Parts: sequence; C-alpha cells; structure tokens
Amino acid sequence: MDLVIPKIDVVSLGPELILSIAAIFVLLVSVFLPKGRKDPAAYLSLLGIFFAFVSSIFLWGNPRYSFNNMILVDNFALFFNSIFLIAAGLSILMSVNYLEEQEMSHGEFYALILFATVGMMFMAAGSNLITIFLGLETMSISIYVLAGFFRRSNKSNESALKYLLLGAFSSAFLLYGIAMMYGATGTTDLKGISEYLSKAAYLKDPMLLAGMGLLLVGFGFKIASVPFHMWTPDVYEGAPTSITAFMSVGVKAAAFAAFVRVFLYSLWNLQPDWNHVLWILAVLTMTLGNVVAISQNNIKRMLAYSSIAHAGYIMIGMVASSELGTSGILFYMLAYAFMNLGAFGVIILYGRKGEENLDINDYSGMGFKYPGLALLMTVFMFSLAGIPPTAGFVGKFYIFSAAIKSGYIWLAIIGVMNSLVSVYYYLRITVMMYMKEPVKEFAGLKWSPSMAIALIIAVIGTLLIGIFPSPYLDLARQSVQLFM
Amino acid sequence: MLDYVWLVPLFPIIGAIINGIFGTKLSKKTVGVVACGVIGLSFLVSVLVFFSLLQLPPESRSFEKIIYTWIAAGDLKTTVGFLVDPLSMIMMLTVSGVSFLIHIYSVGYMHDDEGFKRYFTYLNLFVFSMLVLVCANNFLMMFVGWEGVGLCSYLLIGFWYQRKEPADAGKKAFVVNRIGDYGFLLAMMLIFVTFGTLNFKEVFNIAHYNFQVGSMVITAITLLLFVGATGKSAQIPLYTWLPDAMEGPTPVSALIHAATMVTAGVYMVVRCNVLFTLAPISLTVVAIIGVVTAVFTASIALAANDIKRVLAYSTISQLGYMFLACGVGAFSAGIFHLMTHAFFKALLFLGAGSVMHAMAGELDMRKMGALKSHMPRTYWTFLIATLAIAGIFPFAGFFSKDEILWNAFQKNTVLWVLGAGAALMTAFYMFRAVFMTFHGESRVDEEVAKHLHESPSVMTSPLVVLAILSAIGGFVGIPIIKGANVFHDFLAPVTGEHLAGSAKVTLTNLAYASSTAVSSGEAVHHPVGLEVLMMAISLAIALGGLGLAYYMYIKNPSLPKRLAEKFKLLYHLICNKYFVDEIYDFLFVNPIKRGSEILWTFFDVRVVDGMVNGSGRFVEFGSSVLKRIQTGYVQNYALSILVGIGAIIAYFLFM
Amino acid sequence: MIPLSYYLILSAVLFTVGVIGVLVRRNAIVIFMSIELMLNAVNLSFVAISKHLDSLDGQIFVLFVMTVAAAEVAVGLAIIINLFRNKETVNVDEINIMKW
Amino acid sequence: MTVTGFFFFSIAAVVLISAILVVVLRNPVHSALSLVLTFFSLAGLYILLNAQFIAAIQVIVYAGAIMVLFLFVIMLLNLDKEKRVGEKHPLQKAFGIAIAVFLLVALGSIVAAGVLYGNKGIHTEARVSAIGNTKAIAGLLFTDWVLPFEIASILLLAAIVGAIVLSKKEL
Repeated sequence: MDLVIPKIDVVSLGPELILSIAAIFVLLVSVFLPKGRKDPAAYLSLLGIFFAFVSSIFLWGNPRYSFNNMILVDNFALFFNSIFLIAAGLSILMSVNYLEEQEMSHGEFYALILFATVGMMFMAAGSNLITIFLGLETMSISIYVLAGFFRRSNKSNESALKYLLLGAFSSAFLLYGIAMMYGATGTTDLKGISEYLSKAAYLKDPMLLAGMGLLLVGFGFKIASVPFHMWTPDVYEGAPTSITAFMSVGVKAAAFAAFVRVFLYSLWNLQPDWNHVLWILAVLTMTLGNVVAISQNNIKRMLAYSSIAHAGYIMIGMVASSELGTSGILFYMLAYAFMNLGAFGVIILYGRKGEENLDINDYSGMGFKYPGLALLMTVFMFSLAGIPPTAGFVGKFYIFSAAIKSGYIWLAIIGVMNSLVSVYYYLRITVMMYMKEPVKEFAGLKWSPSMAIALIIAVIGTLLIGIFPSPYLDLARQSVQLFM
Repeated sequence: MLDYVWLVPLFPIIGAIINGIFGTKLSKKTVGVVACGVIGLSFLVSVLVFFSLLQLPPESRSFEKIIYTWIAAGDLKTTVGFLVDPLSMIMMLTVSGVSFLIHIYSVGYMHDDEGFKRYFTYLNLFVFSMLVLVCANNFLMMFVGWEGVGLCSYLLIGFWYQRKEPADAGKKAFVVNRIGDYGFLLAMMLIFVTFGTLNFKEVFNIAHYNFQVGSMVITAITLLLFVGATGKSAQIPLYTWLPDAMEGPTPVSALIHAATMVTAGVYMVVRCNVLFTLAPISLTVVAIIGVVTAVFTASIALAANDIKRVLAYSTISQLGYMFLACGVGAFSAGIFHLMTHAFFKALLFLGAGSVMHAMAGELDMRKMGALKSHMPRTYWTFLIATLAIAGIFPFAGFFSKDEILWNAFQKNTVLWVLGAGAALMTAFYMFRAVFMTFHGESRVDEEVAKHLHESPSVMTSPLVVLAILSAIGGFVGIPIIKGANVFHDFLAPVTGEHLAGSAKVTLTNLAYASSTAVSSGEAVHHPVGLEVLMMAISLAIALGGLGLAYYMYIKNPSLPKRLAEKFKLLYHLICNKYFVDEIYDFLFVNPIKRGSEILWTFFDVRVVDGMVNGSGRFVEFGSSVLKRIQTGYVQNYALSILVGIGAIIAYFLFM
Repeated sequence: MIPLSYYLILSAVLFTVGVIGVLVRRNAIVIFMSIELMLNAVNLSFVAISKHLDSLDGQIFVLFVMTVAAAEVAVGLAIIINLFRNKETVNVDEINIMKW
Repeated sequence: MTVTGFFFFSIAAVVLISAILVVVLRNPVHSALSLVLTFFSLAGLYILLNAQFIAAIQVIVYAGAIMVLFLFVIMLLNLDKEKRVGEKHPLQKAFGIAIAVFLLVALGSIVAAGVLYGNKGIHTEARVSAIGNTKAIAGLLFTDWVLPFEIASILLLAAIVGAIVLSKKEL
C-alpha cells in the first residue's frame, strides 16, 4: 500500500503552531523561575499570542483548505482567531497580579490558557466534525483544569467538577450526533455533508435530523443556551475570575464559530428544520438569562446570567441566516470580548484575597472612592446593556436589524424588550457605585501595570468599536463571504 | 458658519469632560465658569449658525453636515451627521439659550451643595445629549441623544440620592421611559425595514413619493414613534414619572423636566411630520391623547398644593397642547408653543426655586402667602410668566396658545372645547398659585419668616431675561397680519405648511396638502373676522380663569364675613352663611377637589403606577422563582440538558 | 451476518443505561464511569456504521474518542481527588455551595 | 441461529447486563469491575465487526489503562458504599429515567430501520482484509487524518499538564 502524504501546509497552521510552541516553552521556562514569581511566563505567553496574531494577519484574505480538508483557514476562522487571542491576552494580563495575590502563580496556568486557545482555533477553523470535536475537547479539558485551578478553594473545586461532569455528558451527546451524521451522510467532512445534502433526494432521514439535533445540543451546551445553560452560573461563580472572563468570551466565541460553520454552512439545506428550534432556544435563552440576572447578588453570577442572555442575542443572528446576521455574530462577539473582559477585569481589581468583594452591595460608593475604576465599570456596563455610543449598542443594533431584514420581526421585538430589561440590572451596578454610600471599608486598589494595560485596551476597544464601528463591520463582512 | 454646526454639541461635552475628570481639583468658581462658559459658547455658535442659515433662500434652508459614516451594515448606512434646518435651528437656539440661563442660575442655587461639580458635569452632559438629539440628521443619532437625555435626567432626578424619594423617583422615570424607548426602537427598526435607511431626508423623501396616505406601515411607524414620544414627553399613559421627577434640584426641573427634554417628543413628532401627515389615524390619536392629557392633568393641578407639583402637572398639560397642535396638523404652532413654553415654564420653575430658596425648601403653598413684598423681582417675573402661560395678551403664551386653539377649532369643535377648557383651568390654577404664594395673608412659619430674602442677582438676572422673553417672545408669531407670522414662515419649509397668505407649496407639503386639502383650503379662506373672534374668546377664557382665581383666593377670605354681616342685619339668619359656604363648597370646590383627588389617587396611583410597578414586580418575582430552578445539584442540571434533548429530538421526529 | 440495526439498537440501549447512571448515581466517580459507558456506546455505533459504509473513518474516530476519553478521565479524576482532599466526599449531593 | 448470531447475542447480553450492573451496584469498586467487563465484551463485538485494531486498543486503553486509573482512585479515596438514605430529590430519579426511556424509544426507533443513506466509502471488507485492518487504519491515520492525530497529541499534553497541576501535592 502506498502512503500518499497529503499536502502539508504548515503555514496555514501558523497561529496554532506558534501558540503550541509558546505553551511548551512556557512550561519549560516556568520550571526555572523562582516560586511565586512566574510573571515572566505570562509575558512569554503574551509574546506567543502576539506572534500568533501577526501570523493570523498574514493569512488574512487567502482562504485555503489544508490537511486533506481537515481545516479551512479562511477569514472567518481568522476573525475568530483574533477574538480568541484578545480574550487570551487580556485574561493573561489580568491574571498576573491576581494569581500572585492568591498565591497561585504557576506557569502551567498560562500554558493551559494557550492550549485552550489552540483548541478554540481548531474549532473555528475545523472543516471536519472530528477536527471540531478534538478542538472542543482540547479547549474543554484545559478549561476544566483552569476552572479548578485554585485547588484549595471549595468553590473552584466545585466549579471544575460541575463543568467536567456536565461537559463530558454533553460531549457524549455531541459525539452521538456526529456518529449519526456520519451514518446518515457517510462523511464527517463539512463540505462533504453539504454536498451530500444538496444532492440528497430525501432530507427527512430521521437519523440525519436526530444527528443534527444532537449536534445542536453539544454546541448549545458550550454557548450556554437554555436549557443547556445550567452549568454556567455555578461554574462562572466558582472559577478564578480571570478564567471566568476567558470562558465567557473565548469558549462562547469558539462554540459559536463551530456552531455557525456547521449549521450555516454544512447543514444549510436543513435550515428550515433547525431554524424554528433555534428561534425558540434564542427566545428562551435571552429571556431566562435576563430575568434571572435581575435577582442575583453576586456580580460574577449576575454576569454569568448576562452571558447566557448575550448568547441568546447572538443566536438571533443565526436565526436570521443571512450574511448580515452572520457578520453580526462576528461583530457582536468582538464587541462582547472587550466589554465583558473589561467588566471582569474591574471585578478582579476590586477584589482581594479573602475579600473578594463580589457582592453587588460591595460596589456601593465605589464611584466616590475610585472614580477612575467606577468610570471604566460604567462604560462596560453601558456597553453590555447596549446603550450608545458603545460597542454593545452597535452589535445589538446590527443583529436586530439582520433579524428584521430576514423577516423575524417578532424575534427582534423580543430581543429589544429583553435588552431593555437587561438595562435594569446593569444599571443597578452603576447606581450602586454612584448613588449609594459605601457600606464597608476597603484597603485600596492595587493597580498593576498589566491590569492597567488590560483595562485600557478593553475600554478603548469598547468605545472605539462603538464610535467607529465601520472598519470592524467591514472585517466581519469580509469574514463571512464564504457563507451563503 | 454652517459647516461648524458640530461645535454646538461639542462645547458642552468638553465641559462635561473637564468637570468630570478634573472637577475634584478645580474650585467651585472654575467649575461654574467652565460649565456656563461652554454652554455660552454653544449658544453663540448657534446664533452664528442661525444667521448664516438666514442668508440662504427659504427653500434651500436645509444643510447636512456629515462627520463620518458610523454604522454601515449591508445597505444600511448611518452617519454621524448634523442637520441644520429651521426646525433644528429653533431647537438649538432654545435649548442652548435656556440652558445657558439655567446654568447661570444654578451657580447660585447649587452653591452650597456638596455635589456642585457632579451637578454641572451631569448638566453639561445633558445639554450635549439634547443638542445631539435636536441636531441629528438620522433616527439613530437622534436615538443616541434620546437615550443620553434620559440617562442624564435619571441621574439628575436621583441627584440627592441620600434621600429615598429621589432615588425612587429616578427609578420610576427610568422604567417608564424604557417603555417609551421601546416604542422608538421598534419604530426605528420598522423604518429601516421599510425605507432601508434611517436618514431623515431620505426617509421623508421616500415616504413622500412612494407611500399613500393611510398606509398601514406608516401608521404603525408613527404610532410607535408616538409611544416613544409619550414616554419622553410624559403623556397619558406614561406621564406619571414627571411629577415625581420634581424630587430633583429645581433648576433641573426647569431645564430638563419643563423646558427641554420633555419637549423632545414634540420635536420628534414635528420632525417626522411628513410621516404623520401620511397617517391620519396616528394624527387623530396624537390629537386625542394630547387634548385628553391637557385637560386631565390640568384638572389635577387645580387641587395640588405643592408648588412644584402644580408646575409639573401644568407642564404635562402644556405638552398635551403641543401634541394637540401636532395632531391637528399645525406643526409650526406646536413648535411655537414649545418655544414660548420653554421661556415661561423655565421662568416659573426658576421662580419657584427662588421662592424655595427663600423659604428654606418649603414647597407647600398653604404655608406661603404675601411673599410679594419680600421678593419683588421674583414676584414680578413670576407674574409675567403666569400671564404668559395663562394666555393673556400680549404675552408670549397668548399667541402660541391661540394659534393652537384656532387650528383645533378648524379641525374639530370638540377638540377646541376641550382645549379651551384646559386653558381655563390653566389660567385658574396658575393664578391660584400666584395668589396663594405672593398675595393674601402670610401663612409662613415664623422661623422661616425671619429669613425671607430676595435671591442673589446671579439667580434673579436669568429670571429677568426669561421674563423679557416670556413677555415679548410671542411677537415673532403674530397671526392674521400677512407676513407678520415670521415664525410660521420660517418653519414652513420643514413643516410643509403654507406660508401665511401665500399659496406657495413646498415639496414636502404635497402629501399634507392632499391629505388635508379641504381643511387647509378653508384655513386660507376663512374670514379674518372669525379668527379675531376666536382670539377674543380665548383671551376671555384666560381672563375668566384669572377672575375666578381672584374671586376664590383673594376675595373669598373676606367675602363670607361681609356677606354674613349683611344677612344678619336683614334676616338674622346666621346659618345662611353656612348655607352659602356649603353650596359653594358643594357646587364648586369639592367636586373639583374630589374629582381631581379621585383621579389622582385612583387613576394615577393605582392604575398607571400600579401597571408600571406591577410589571417591575412581576419580573422581579419571576426572577426570584426562576432562580430556584438552579438548585446547585449537578444532576438536576444534567436532567435539564436531557429534557432539552428530548424536546429537540421529539420536535425533529414528529414535526 | 448480524444486521446493522442490532448493533445500533444495542448502542442506543447502552447509551441510555449510561444516561440513567449519570442521572441517578450520586458518587461522582460512578457518574463519571457512566459517562464512559455513553462514550463506549457511541464507539459501538461508529464501528458498526463504519463497517456498513465500507469506510474506515469510523474506526479512526473511535481511536480519537478513546484518546479524548483517556484525557478526560485523567483530568476528571484529578479534579475529583482534589475535591476529596478539600471536602472528604465525592457525593454530588453534598457539592452544592453554589446555587440560585 | 448462525455462529456469529450466537456470539453477538451472548456478548450483547453480557454487555448489557454488566452495563446495568455498573449503574445498579452500590459499591463503586463493583461498579468499576462491571465496567471492565463491559469494555471487554465490547471488544468482542468489535471483533465481530472486523475491527481488530479497535478491539485491541479497547482492551489495552480502556479496560487496561482507563479502568485501572478508576480503580486506583477509588481505592485511594477508600470510598464506601453509596448511602441509600437521605434522598434529596426524589423526582429527579423518576423523571430522569422517564425521559431517558423516552430518548431510548426515540433513538431506537430511528436506528431500528438500519438503513444508512450515506455515501459508501472505498474500504470494502475485501480490500481491508487484503491490506490488514491495522495497516489500513495506520495508512489513513498518517495521511488523511494526520492533523487530528496531531491535535490529539496537544490534547493529551494539555491533559497531562492539567492532571499534574491539580493532583500534585506541592507545585
């Protein structure tokens, strides 16, 4: 038998390779670093992220399949790559001091973030269900560990365990879905599935539909869509805050990338079938997320519910099933990355070991004591609430317009109503900060350069995308041209 | 100069940034100078822009300054740009001018408040948002301003957050305004779907050429827009937040909750007059809501004893007038009243603030009286404002109110009767306020009475300027005489109404002309005599209200006594005094009082408040129930996933 | 020759047994074992389908699934050990400090 | 009944019974041992399906490595039997089993038809047996599937690092 090695296009793997190598380097280097002073490992990771970003830029505008159609490096994947890299970079910047403060500074932390990012990139670029599955697992396993990284904290343990059990449970369903897809179409290649479906005479094959349903469940779990969302609040609350930030942006973005690629590209011919389901899920997700967020008192938990709600908004873009809607998803994810990471950054900075200040009441009077930090938080909250002129507003506007354009007026109406409800709890934080007397003493903030840089990047991103969104919208549009 | 219109909103935001960031390091004086200075500059630029606009011929007085493309989504392109035309010009001048005066006044009023810097930051931010709202060249920008003013209003109502009421009032304003905003957003989406653009000019052009009168989609859009307007401009059923909003500092009430922000709804309706004229149903709704609000809230004001509440209900009532004007197609009359109202209502609030200042924060008119001698400047300016709002010739309110009533009369007599009724009540309660506050016997607490004083000149000079404007502001819109209604003619290119006395038809006018061909045809040919008669009637109504108030609140205290003496001499029937009193009470005072109290307690508190609070509570309740699903047991979560899977599989198999 | 459907039904039954195990057992390790059961059920489907489609891809997937399962088990057991060190229990009923 | 039929049904019976025992037995060690049995018998089914390589690694990786790890941890933690008392959410069990059974019926009815509409591949039984199952898989794995293979290596590396980070006493 002849072994025909397929064309190995190492260049197309550039970002993934760079990150993997950086991760291994971080592991090696951190062995030689003194205990508790592992920040060089963080800066090394940032260097890796930077080069991965550069190589992503070089790959832009030149879509190619490589490794026997296992991955497709197109603008869509690269756009998501940049979101993952932003999420990873900002999370690492926020972690440096946070870990030292918690006496948990270990090089492995950064290496795992990089591994998780590699997994995300494979999810976004994967053009075979198996590649996507392996990317998803690489990401998930790293995140399980990161969620439980604070080994002595009961909450962190619990968070990791819950995420692990439910994640593995949902992976099994995803896998079952892949098996059925494989059985029904004879391939797991996204292009192959799409070709099969466009030729198939019989689209009501129950195995095909059930497989699709199970894929929906698998992705729905990762994006935290109702009713697969239950893990989100607990896991987000218990995980180290910088990991919560990373999860809420990175994992969600990666899951959406794969979700969009599989459903809007590969399963496009079944769009009438899945669209209704997604419509219902989007409504449930938005509504439940927003309604329950109102009665939360822990700010991380509140943001967890808010992230559920945001998943609902983004699903509207999928239901719209148009170029506008898909580019809206990309744009929204980018905006969400900046604003959500920023909000978590403020939370990290406002906490202390043994005094996490996670209760919403702890934020009362913050506006007087730390006007700068409170101002940042206000910007992020406004953006999450979708108040102009922030990135969140433009994102919502874009997605809702896409829904209307595709004729889903009711969905848009429900979305708008939801975003109005959401203002209530986001503004609650602002009100606490500016309109309440402080309830307790706080020792003072420990600004660190890395945290400051992270917050500045986040706030600039949030405002810049809100005020001058055109270039980013253009990029998002260029990224989805393969679709439809 | 037109190219520099962007400077108008730019200055206030610079002020807000300076005061917001460096405020803690600056002295109060510097903060005040910066805050007032930027608004002054903004006003100056507005004036310069105004004169450049005047140099253009009337037909081409519409200038768009596009700064950059904001959101480009597919074929939707939204710019950050400014539109200068007569309508936005009037708004710019009014907003920046009145804001300037109120800023100056605030320097005196807020001088001892520890939130001085915060106050001016918010106030500058508010002026910025308001100017963005009125200068915007598309719906989205307008919405940005719309949200911005709402936010500042919320911040300023709850300015004294240490007390509970302001915080609650702020929350209420916020919730109610959200409902209105929802309407606006939906309208905006519908506009985008229908027209493919959000630019004012493009939308109105397409609407004008491609849509029939009575088109369903336009009706829907306009009704939704009007929902937005009712929220912001406090019309039935979304008005309840405004009286509560009086918990904020008085200059804020004057600026935001009387002169500027609350008129945003009126401005928006007038801005979209092309759409509204295409939707007769919406116009009818606007007119009815407007006139009902005007009458209803005026009747509530009759019995209120808190001077700021009287003014608040009066504001709602006057806003109702403006909507009535829009509803009968007299858009320029609506804007005219908006402008004059900004003058005299701001003046009334500032006067009330001056009184409060003297009375150590007392608001209850029953504890005032005979303040005239203590604070003459406040009294005279307040009186002028009252004369203006009551519609006494030749003060500003007379012209604007008369124009509205005249237009309403031409459209529908019932509207006129209701409008006139509201005018009567307005005159009555305003003079009642004047008499109770400044005339009669002093009911002031002794402790307070010792400290009665006129306010400092930094506070009274804005009063004087506003008083002058309230007195003569009406002369820009003199009716009947050909060419004298300068205001109307200036606005005609925007509102699409006929130039007074000429048959010139502008582009946007066509649709309007076709929809209301009959009535507007009549309007031109109505005998001048009738119009004069109507003017006389409305003047008589105003004077009637004045007289009634005079009778009841100046004369009445002595009247019963004198009557009693007379009756004693002739019939020795002392009890007749009670009889008279009782009838008087029974026939007159009580029904009004009771009626308005019932309306207030039942409709206002129960129904409207109940709905607003109820929906909030419902959501909160749902939230606390739903969060219990999250039990913390990981197996429950797995079950939830499984339920979802079961549902999805079932759907795919059986649907 | 055993029909394909026999294998697939067996796989579905096995999968369901695993699901029930996840839902009813309270020992985290046993729950985890039930998840392994589910993965094995899927593997059986893969191999059976692979045979009937004349394609070896299915068997390769099984290889990857095993890799993933091994990795998950390694990490999962580490998490459970860690939890046990802190709380002296692996009973999921007692692991609910975070709720609502 | 043919010989393969006999083997299939007897192995299937063992698979099912041992799988049910995993869920039913209250002692975790017993559960784990039943699971080992399940894995072994599944390997038998793989052989019936002509997947010798998979059968081999099923025994080596699953029954050998993974289950040893499970048993090791169970022993290490010295776990008792699950206590029967103190049912905290009784509905969970009933409801969960009901939905699981529903799912079984649904999935079962889907696969019962046993028809695959998908495109057939090129690896017919004859061809594979000519090359040899393991060699054929190896050939595919290092050509077409080389990228997933590499991703799997990263996955394993991450898992190793993670497992060490979490369970090592002192980092």
